[in-house]
Amino acid sequence: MTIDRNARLRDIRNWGDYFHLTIDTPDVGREARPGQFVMVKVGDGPIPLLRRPLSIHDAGKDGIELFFKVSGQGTEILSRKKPGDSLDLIGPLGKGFTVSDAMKGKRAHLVGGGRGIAPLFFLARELGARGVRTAVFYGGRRLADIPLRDKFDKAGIELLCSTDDGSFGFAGLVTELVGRELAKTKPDIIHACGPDAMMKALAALAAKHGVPAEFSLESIMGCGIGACWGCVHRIRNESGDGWTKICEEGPVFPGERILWPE
Amino acid sequence: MTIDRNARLRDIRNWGDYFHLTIDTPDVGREARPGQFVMVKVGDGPIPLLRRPLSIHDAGKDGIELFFKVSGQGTEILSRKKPGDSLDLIGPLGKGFTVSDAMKGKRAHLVGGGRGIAPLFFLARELGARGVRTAVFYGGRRLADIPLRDKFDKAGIELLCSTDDGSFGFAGLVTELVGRELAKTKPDIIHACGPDAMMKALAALAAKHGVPAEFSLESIMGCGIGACWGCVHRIRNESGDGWTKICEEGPVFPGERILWPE
Amino acid sequence: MAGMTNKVDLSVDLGFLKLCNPVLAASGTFGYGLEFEPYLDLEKLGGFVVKGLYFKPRDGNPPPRLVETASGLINAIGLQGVGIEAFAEKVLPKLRRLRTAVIVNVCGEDDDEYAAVVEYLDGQEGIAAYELNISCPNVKAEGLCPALSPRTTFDLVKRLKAASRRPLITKLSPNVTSIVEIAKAAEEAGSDAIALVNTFLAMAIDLETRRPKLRNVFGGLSGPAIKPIALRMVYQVASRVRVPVIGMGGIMTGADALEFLVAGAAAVEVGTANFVDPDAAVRIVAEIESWCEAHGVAAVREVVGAIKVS
Amino acid sequence: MAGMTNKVDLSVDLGFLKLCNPVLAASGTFGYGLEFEPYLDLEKLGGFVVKGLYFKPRDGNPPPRLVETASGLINAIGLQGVGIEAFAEKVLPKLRRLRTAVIVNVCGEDDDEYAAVVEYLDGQEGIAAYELNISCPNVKAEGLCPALSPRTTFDLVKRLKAASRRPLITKLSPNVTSIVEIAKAAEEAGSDAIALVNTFLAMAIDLETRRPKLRNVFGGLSGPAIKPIALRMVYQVASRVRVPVIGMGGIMTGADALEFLVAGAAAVEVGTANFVDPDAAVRIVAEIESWCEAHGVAAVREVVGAIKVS
Ligand SMILES: Cc1cc2nc3c(=O)[nH]c(=O)nc-3n(C[C@H](O)[C@H](O)[C@H](O)COP(=O)(O)OP(=O)(O)OC[C@H]3O[C@@H](n4cnc5c(N)ncnc54)[C@H](O)[C@@H]3O)c2cc1C
Ligand SMILES: Cc1cc2nc3c(=O)[nH]c(=O)nc-3n(C[C@H](O)[C@H](O)[C@H](O)COP(=O)(O)OP(=O)(O)OC[C@H]3O[C@@H](n4cnc5c(N)ncnc54)[C@H](O)[C@@H]3O)c2cc1C
Ligand SMILES: Cc1cc2nc3c(=O)[nH]c(=O)nc-3n(C[C@H](O)[C@H](O)[C@H](O)COP(=O)(O)O)c2cc1C
Ligand SMILES: Cc1cc2nc3c(=O)[nH]c(=O)nc-3n(C[C@H](O)[C@H](O)[C@H](O)COP(=O)(O)O)c2cc1C
Ligand code: FES
Ligand code: FES
Repeated sequence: MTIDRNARLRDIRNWGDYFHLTIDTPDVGREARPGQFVMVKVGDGPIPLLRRPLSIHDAGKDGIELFFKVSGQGTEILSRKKPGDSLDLIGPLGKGFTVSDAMKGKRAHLVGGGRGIAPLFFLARELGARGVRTAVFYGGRRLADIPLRDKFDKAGIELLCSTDDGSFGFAGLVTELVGRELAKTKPDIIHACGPDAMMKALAALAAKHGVPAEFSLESIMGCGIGACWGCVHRIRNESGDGWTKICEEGPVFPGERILWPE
Repeated sequence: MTIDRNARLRDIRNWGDYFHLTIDTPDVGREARPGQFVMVKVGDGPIPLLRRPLSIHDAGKDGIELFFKVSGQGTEILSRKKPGDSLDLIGPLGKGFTVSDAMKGKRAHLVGGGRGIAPLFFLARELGARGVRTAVFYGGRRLADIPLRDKFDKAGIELLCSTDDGSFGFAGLVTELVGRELAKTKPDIIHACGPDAMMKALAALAAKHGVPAEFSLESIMGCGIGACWGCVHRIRNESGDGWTKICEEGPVFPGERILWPE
Repeated sequence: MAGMTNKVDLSVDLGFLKLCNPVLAASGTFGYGLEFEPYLDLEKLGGFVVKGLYFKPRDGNPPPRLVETASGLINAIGLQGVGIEAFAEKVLPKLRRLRTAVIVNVCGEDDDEYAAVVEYLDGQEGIAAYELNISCPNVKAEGLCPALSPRTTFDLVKRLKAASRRPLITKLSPNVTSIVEIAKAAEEAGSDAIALVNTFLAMAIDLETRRPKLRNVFGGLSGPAIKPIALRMVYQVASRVRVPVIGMGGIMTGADALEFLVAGAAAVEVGTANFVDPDAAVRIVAEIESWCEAHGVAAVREVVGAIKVS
Repeated sequence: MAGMTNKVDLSVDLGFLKLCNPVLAASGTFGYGLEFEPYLDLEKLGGFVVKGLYFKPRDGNPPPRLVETASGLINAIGLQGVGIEAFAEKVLPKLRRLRTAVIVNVCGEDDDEYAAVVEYLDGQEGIAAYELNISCPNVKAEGLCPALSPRTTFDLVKRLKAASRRPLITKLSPNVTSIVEIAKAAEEAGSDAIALVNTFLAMAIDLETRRPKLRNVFGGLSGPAIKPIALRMVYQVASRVRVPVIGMGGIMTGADALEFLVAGAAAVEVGTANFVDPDAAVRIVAEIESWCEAHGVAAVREVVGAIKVS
């Protein structure tokens, strides 16, 4: 957990509304684990006032990568940064996905919807390095919403794509694609990140097939460091079902602990 | 009076904190008279909320020139614009200096302090074109505060400089320099723009020598178009001494109508 | 800006007054209207409220009168103005020719002056309604004004209602504990509509000189900064009174205006935005129309009070 | 950030409490303090106010709980918290070791709960003072809270003063007609200091869904947007009460903090800024020190109330 006021944008690329940043920030890079996030200051004034949470898309000793979709004012400002610009970010924050050597030889399904693919590249790499047999399910509305296909391919990560409109890969929701695969082979774990509706459907699916699953939740975040109580989600705890700060205890939670809103 | 949302920055130059902009805005350029100003939108959001008033430094059929000093957030933002950027401005606004063919052969002293020099270039050119014998008195704290020397020289306008610290030209206040000249030759009119203290002293000087004078006043402006009543100055009117909107009735007023604050 | 095709019905009916669209320019931010003729077609507005008028001409406060804050503007103009007679003689004849609702913002040092203004204007033609400015924070010490108490609000509105032949819109101050209580007092006293909000009593300090940035010390805060509080007050009042509510505070775009309509305002006023863009009010009309078109809303009044709270 | 040379005397004395500098972190924006240890040295603060505590654990409001506005933040957390016992057992022992003023923000559903919290905490060591949060707008319907009336303020403060062995700081709501009246009621009832302001009751609407953006409908506005109103209230109160005033509302920089001091605040609290920069509060201390140095101010208390109004 560092405040790096002098992180430096090394490279920025985009496919339409989706942007990929490579950022020099060695301290954050070295500490990062898959599923953790950073809080990025996008402007210098009070508009927007708050930092924006973004998952760590990949990390190494020099820094981190981010992958995001322009979704509003904050991400729009971020998308206009230029190589060499300095960035102000805090991270790595939160608790990530479960990655352990005990998973060796086991099978993991990673499911990402739209911008939710962001944390899954780092995760797939780390699982792969530990000998986990990993398949990534990558869904979007249209072909334009799954721009990271090549990146997964090049990294030698097994990738199954879906588009709602059938313009690429399986035609339908990514959850349907996962459902079909589950009917064939049962993984040992599912890791997922994406729109609430996708994750909720996937949680039901995983439960039906008796596969443990982990979900990276989203929320508007005031601080990212557990101070504002703004980012809560209903989570089953020992002490009952309470509003739990996802920046601190999450953003990744096991499916059976998450109470999805109606 | 046009809103030009598509004025285009053709060129930007600077000397330290002083910036010179050349802007393509034909409608404003053609209509402009010396001493008039434009209201420039510096950002797109609500910080800063209001437009900034800037004098028309020069004008022609293609557009206008501005000359300003970075004095706060708004002018700072403006100073970071790049050639090709589009600008949003309203103008020409206000009533300018008296320029008439009747002045032919007469003598005018133009007195500018610091950024107050801005409107005097356009004025000197227009007076020159009408056969007025024009001398410009240009004062600043240091050499760095009178960057437009060359521009006046090149335009063949008689220029007398002063610096408070004696780093260039007459050593002392520009009003002292004007005072010495007045003791020698009496012009037919004085036109001035600069800090309040300079203008107040100059008003006294002009009155003492019985020379009519015109001053371009400054004020924080909410709208520039006479709608907010924010920009008032005490001005002698037929109906008494009232708070008068300088954006509408000014910014240029004859010295004898201006009531200077204590 | 596209599509002024009149496919969408933008008209709203305040009962006592039909407007061709729900956008009015707010008092004190639109001069006497005519200042804006070079920049927009006044007849494209629902209407406009002229600058606050006392019976007598007023000199206003000494400058500085304005200071910018984060997303806001504090003003301490102090209601400088030409007075009612000059207005009636020099300005009103020109306004009368316009096919748009001209509303006069009525001020007074005391109840008698308010009554005198109303009486005088009752003798003039070409005014759609009076907006009673009982809420200006820049005139008396520390923002004192009738709108701070239900009692003074009731008494003044009641008196003016009896004195006036025209509809009354009472404009409320946000500097109160219960805006609902004040609104109800105005309604009970016979006000035909409620307008809110006027500006928030505020101040700014120049650290270097250690002096207030406004010569008047206090001023009224307007602009985007206040929008969330203004919207809350409009929502609270709209569901509690029967008369129409005119909402304002920080409206810069069509979307902002629509939020006030959704919260329950039957019409809106655009204030500070007029300073930033002299054509803001007509742009906002166009943006409302575009939004309605894009969202299949045939008549803008369908969205008035359409907020869903479950 | 330069020059922590202690050439400037930053200490302030509230009478009942000496602070090494005038900067406190505000309740609800600084967790229980420990969350910030990775980012700053807690002992470099004048102190901090922990998140509001009820006697019982509280679940707070359903999300969304936050929405950004122009230069502002609306929150409707609803005072979720661990309750007083868990705080005393798990958190307080860690805070006790710190050489900085730890202030507890005291809440209650009713007067009895406030009293119970104070009584319970009186049995604990390591607390410098209580800040009575009688002004949270996010708990009861439409922002109802004791700080909206001088009567309820007086009664509650009086009761708690009698019950408590520690100094009381009463934290006021800005959602009132006369902040001075409420502050005086708190002072008369024995409050040792006045803190202001809490957040402004506000709302935001999602135009597409036509729903309030906050699940709770209403929330409290904080941040730079409110600073001009907060500063005005601090100035008004500081010249009217004898007890020290703790000012807050939109402080993001040392200059902002100094403006509150100049307006009459003896100390300040930093709120929303902590979310933007977890080390904001110590940066603000450093900025105050630099400013004093640059302006030849030997002791920061010299600027308290130094405003010149002529
Ligand atoms: C832990 C975490 C990790 C994230 N990682 C990524 C990522 O790697 N890539 C990516 O593209 N996005 C990610 N997001 C979502 C991203 O934070 C939001 O898209 C972003 O904050 C929107 O900011 P904005 O200013 O562009 O849009 P805004 O104008 O703030 O908001 C646009 C819309 O999104 C909603 N919104 C705002 N903030 C959030 C949020 N935090 N979560 C969900 N909805 C929000 C708003 O209510 C609004 O409807 C992540 C969110 C969280 C909580
Ligand atoms: C008719 C007119 C013509 C002008 N022409 C020029 C010009 O050609 N070149 C030039 O450099 N400047 C000119 N000015 C001044 C210029 O408008 C201000 O310097 C500018 O608005 C400051 O904006 P800012 O955001 O940079 O600073 P801010 O942060 O807004 O203010 C910096 C300081 O200047 C004060 N200030 C703000 N606005 C004004 C203002 N309008 N007049 C005086 N003080 C102000 C503030 O109170 C503050 O102390 C003119 C002003 C007027 C009224
Ligand atoms: C410079 C200025 C002058 C104002 N003068 C008046 C006035 O004369 N009468 C009045 O009722 N309101 C007056 N107001 C208040 C506005 O009409 C409006 O209520 C307020 O500014 C909030 O709207 P906004 O945020 O859109 O500006 C004035 C506001 C400003 C900024
Ligand atoms: C998320 C959040 C939670 C808050 N919780 C509390 C609280 O528990 N008790 C309290 O007295 N004030 C609470 N406040 C109010 C702040 O302490 C402070 O009074 C207010 O935010 C204004 O200061 P600021 O503009 O610097 O944030 C909270 C504010 C925010 C933004
Ligand atoms: S974002 Fe502030 S507590 Fe989680
Ligand atoms: S600047 Fe608005 S009236 Fe002059």
